[in-house]
Amino acid sequence: MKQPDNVYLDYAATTPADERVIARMQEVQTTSFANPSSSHAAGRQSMEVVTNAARQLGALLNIDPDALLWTSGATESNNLAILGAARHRAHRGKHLVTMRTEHKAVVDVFKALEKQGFAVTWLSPGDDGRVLPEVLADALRDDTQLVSIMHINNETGIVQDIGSLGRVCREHDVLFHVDAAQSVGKVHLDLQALPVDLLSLTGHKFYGPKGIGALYVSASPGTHIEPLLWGGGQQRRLRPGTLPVELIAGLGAAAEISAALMDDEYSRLTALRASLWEGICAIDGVHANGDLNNGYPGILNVGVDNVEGESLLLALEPLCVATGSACNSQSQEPSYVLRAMGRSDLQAQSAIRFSFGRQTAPADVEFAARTYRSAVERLRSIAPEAVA
Amino acid sequence: MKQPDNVYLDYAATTPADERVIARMQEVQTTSFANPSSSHAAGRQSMEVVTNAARQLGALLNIDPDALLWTSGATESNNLAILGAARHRAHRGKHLVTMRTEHKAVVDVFKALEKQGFAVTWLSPGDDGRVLPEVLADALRDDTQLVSIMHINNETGIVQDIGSLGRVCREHDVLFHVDAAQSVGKVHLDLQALPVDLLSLTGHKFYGPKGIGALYVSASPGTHIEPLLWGGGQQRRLRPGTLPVELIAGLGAAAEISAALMDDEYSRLTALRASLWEGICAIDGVHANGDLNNGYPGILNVGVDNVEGESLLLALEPLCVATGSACNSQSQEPSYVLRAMGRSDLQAQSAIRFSFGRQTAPADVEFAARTYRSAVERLRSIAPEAVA
Amino acid sequence: MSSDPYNAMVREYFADPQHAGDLEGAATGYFSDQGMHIRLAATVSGERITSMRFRAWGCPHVIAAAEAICRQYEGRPVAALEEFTSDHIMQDLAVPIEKTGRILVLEDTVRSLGQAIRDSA
Amino acid sequence: MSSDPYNAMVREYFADPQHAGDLEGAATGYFSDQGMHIRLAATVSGERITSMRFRAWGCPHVIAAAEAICRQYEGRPVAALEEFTSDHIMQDLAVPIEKTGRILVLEDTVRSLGQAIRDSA
Ligand SMILES: Cc1ncc(COP(=O)(O)O)c(C=O)c1O
Ligand SMILES: Cc1ncc(COP(=O)(O)O)c(C=O)c1O
Repeated sequence: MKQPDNVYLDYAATTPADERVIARMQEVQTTSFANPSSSHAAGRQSMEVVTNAARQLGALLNIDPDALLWTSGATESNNLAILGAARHRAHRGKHLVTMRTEHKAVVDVFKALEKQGFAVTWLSPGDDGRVLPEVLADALRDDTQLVSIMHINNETGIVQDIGSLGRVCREHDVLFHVDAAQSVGKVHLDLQALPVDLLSLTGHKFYGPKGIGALYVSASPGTHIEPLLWGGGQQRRLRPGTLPVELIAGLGAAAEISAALMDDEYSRLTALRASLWEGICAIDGVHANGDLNNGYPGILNVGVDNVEGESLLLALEPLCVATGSACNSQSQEPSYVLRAMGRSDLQAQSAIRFSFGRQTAPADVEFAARTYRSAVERLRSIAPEAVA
Repeated sequence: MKQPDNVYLDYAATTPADERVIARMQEVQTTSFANPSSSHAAGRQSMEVVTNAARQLGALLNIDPDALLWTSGATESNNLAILGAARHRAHRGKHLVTMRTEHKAVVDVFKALEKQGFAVTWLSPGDDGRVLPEVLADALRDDTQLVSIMHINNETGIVQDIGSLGRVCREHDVLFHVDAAQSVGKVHLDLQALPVDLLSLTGHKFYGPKGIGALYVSASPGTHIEPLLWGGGQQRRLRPGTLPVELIAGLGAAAEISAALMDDEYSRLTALRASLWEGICAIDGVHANGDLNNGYPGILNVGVDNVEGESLLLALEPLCVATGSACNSQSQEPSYVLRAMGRSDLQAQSAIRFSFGRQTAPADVEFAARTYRSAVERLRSIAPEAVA
Repeated sequence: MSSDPYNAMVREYFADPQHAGDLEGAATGYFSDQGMHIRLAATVSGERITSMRFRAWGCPHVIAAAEAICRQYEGRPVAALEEFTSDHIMQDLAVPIEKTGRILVLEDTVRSLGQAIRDSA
Repeated sequence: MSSDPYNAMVREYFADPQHAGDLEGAATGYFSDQGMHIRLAATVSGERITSMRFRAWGCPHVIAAAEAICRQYEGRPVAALEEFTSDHIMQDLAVPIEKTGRILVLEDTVRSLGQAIRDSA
């Protein structure tokens, strides 16, 4: 059997831009390159492109497009939401709540705020990786200003119950921010129905361009944030800088395409995940880090006893998969997300994240299962008996 | 004579991406979409693209590519440099120096710092729009930490003497930041030779993509900044977020192309500006806001007595030109840059910025002169005699 | 942000104001305020306005509004001038709210023209 | 950031370690430290090492280094084991500096194997 060059199973790290997204961006680059803030005809044409993209993204989330701020990605959106809200409300109180299993682009923001004199409660997930509304309610104090909880976890695919958690926040008049980098464009998100005040997203996780994201800021009177960047009057002064028309157009196109494909894709991914799990679950000591029933099916995080993670990753080549999240895959440290879920260091460091997407075929997943089985077998055969 | 649809003379607001830039981005989007932080083969390939682009941009500026941080544009670069350096050095002193004629993305950052307890000295330019090294030296105090002065002014094309100003900063051990958004890729900038510690640039001003910029941070031991964004470990923790590979590749390509075209383009622009000025300088009450000898030739800012600016702009259609800078062209306020140069409100509000670039042909400039002459004439013919 | 700040009527009246100019021996109203200058001139026959002209220095909305007023009043009774209100001009020309002050100056000019005609009668 | 963390030799030795395994009746050295486990086994004839095998649990550099050591010592005098230093392994395999500790464990294992051979002699 011919061995493929590379099998990309790292869609949770980033996705390739959809062909139609690329085509749309190219069209805009050549026909609507002017600065949307310019009042001349060319500028107005660019602004139309922006308005149209906002409409597309607004439709995906069921919101007024005016509630969107364009940013450079979810990292910036998270920072803008969390720093912006915390600072704006600091005179009212300095207590904030988040989870231990958040992405670095949330965790590190709260750590920075701790250094600036804010008090942060770090919620631990239950055994299933989720935080219960009661647990959140217990953590709230009179001076709590902001809760930030992600929707879909980037390492495990575990889905938090945003609706229930948001209702707790509403009842206590606390702002609720959701890092939805992994869920926008992949699962339904109706922000008219969900009690969410601030929501972060990024284009490159759902087949849009890299370098563009958005922050949804609800129009409700309590939702104010301070800007992170100062400059021109763009975006109600909340996020200045020349609007990157073509990236915004690409993000809009990605939103529209995702809305159309979402349901079918979700079923397809469910089957792929099941097939991969079936192909490897018989391995001795293998376990899923995540929720095979309620978790997002595009991610399967697998640990295995007595196998060293770095060697496993190399033995898995030509599979392109991740240990932990991409952004700390350079580091050798065991995933703090899995540690927070109660895994031991050893278990956590053997974890491999397989993540699937639109180009993943059943054959890729079969190949992945085969490769995983033989990699584990081979590494165990090399190890001293005491360990393997 | 057929009237053109649109004549774009607003290259200082933004430029169309070069065809080769677009092609390069498309290539990268399809072949190297993986996350450069991922350790797998696809990630490493993306990182190679990033490294190569850094080399291209590094070559343009004659710097070690490792001294570059990728940002979303000059607004973010300016904020990161100024807020980052001011905050990092706040324990040493809180005095900062800048000019009144800076871009909003500098002015508003210093205003924000003033609110946060920093003291800012706002230098006024001389009659020629420039600030003299002696004037800067006089403004420095024992507790001065940072000086920020732009290279080429976005409204007038006036060029500051970065070399002399930087030497003053070096002598006083003060950090020197340069907003070079309008000069990178257009005039020679040798950062080995120039005493500059921090330099901001943005892709879309020199035929690169929008939504990507960079901050040069010199490797000298004194040049430390605090990050604005917190998150993954990317870019030495100074600017986290998934690296937008294709934008970075586009910026790199733009740098290389600009280096090759720079000298010829500069001569061409010099001729275009001269031709436009010749075509309109005979108009009664017309004056150039800028320096026709030493200013950057891609910009010609023209004021005219007794003509209302907003009507002039509309009468100039189909010319796409600017009043003030694009980012405040929505506002009716007279340009604060021209006011700082000693123009009256009335003079300032009639100012039109013509800016030229690679696609500007001599015929465009002749058409612009003709259009300008007849617009002024027509508006004057409508005005009451007392005014016109 | 920027969508077209000028509607079709503003663009047409601004580009080709058929009533810009002066009138021999006409009554005039003149105002200068809010950074704009406006002069309206009208000739009258009996109780009717026969011709009306404007001169204006100001933004496109002001120029278009002056043109609109001239078009509107030619052939109408002089008395109508004193009943002028700017509401439908604001609407027809989609004048942005922050320019209301300028249109009010125009309103004053129309009234002062009415006054001037009566004074000269 | 990410350039390939493994050079060609690491990749080759890791992918196809010809000396992974056990040896009947061999002397062994074993160490377990720094999150890794390593066993080296050698059979000797006279003063020469005839065969050498390893078992390892650890990162790719550790596995490749174990393989490299086995390749290096087969056929060489036993005494060489005790003079082992990790310098050229670090270099040949381009072991990143933060993994130095692991290679030192390997060094200890090699020495203890030398000791074990002498003890069993
Ligand atoms: C859950 C989550 N939040 C935030 C981010 C950061 O997104 P970006 O790299 O686009 O800034 C990511 C992806 O890296 C993510 O998975
Ligand atoms: C001098 C100057 N600085 C900063 C900027 C901001 O650049 P960007 O809009 O790419 O953030 C611009 C352009 O708008 C500029 O001309």
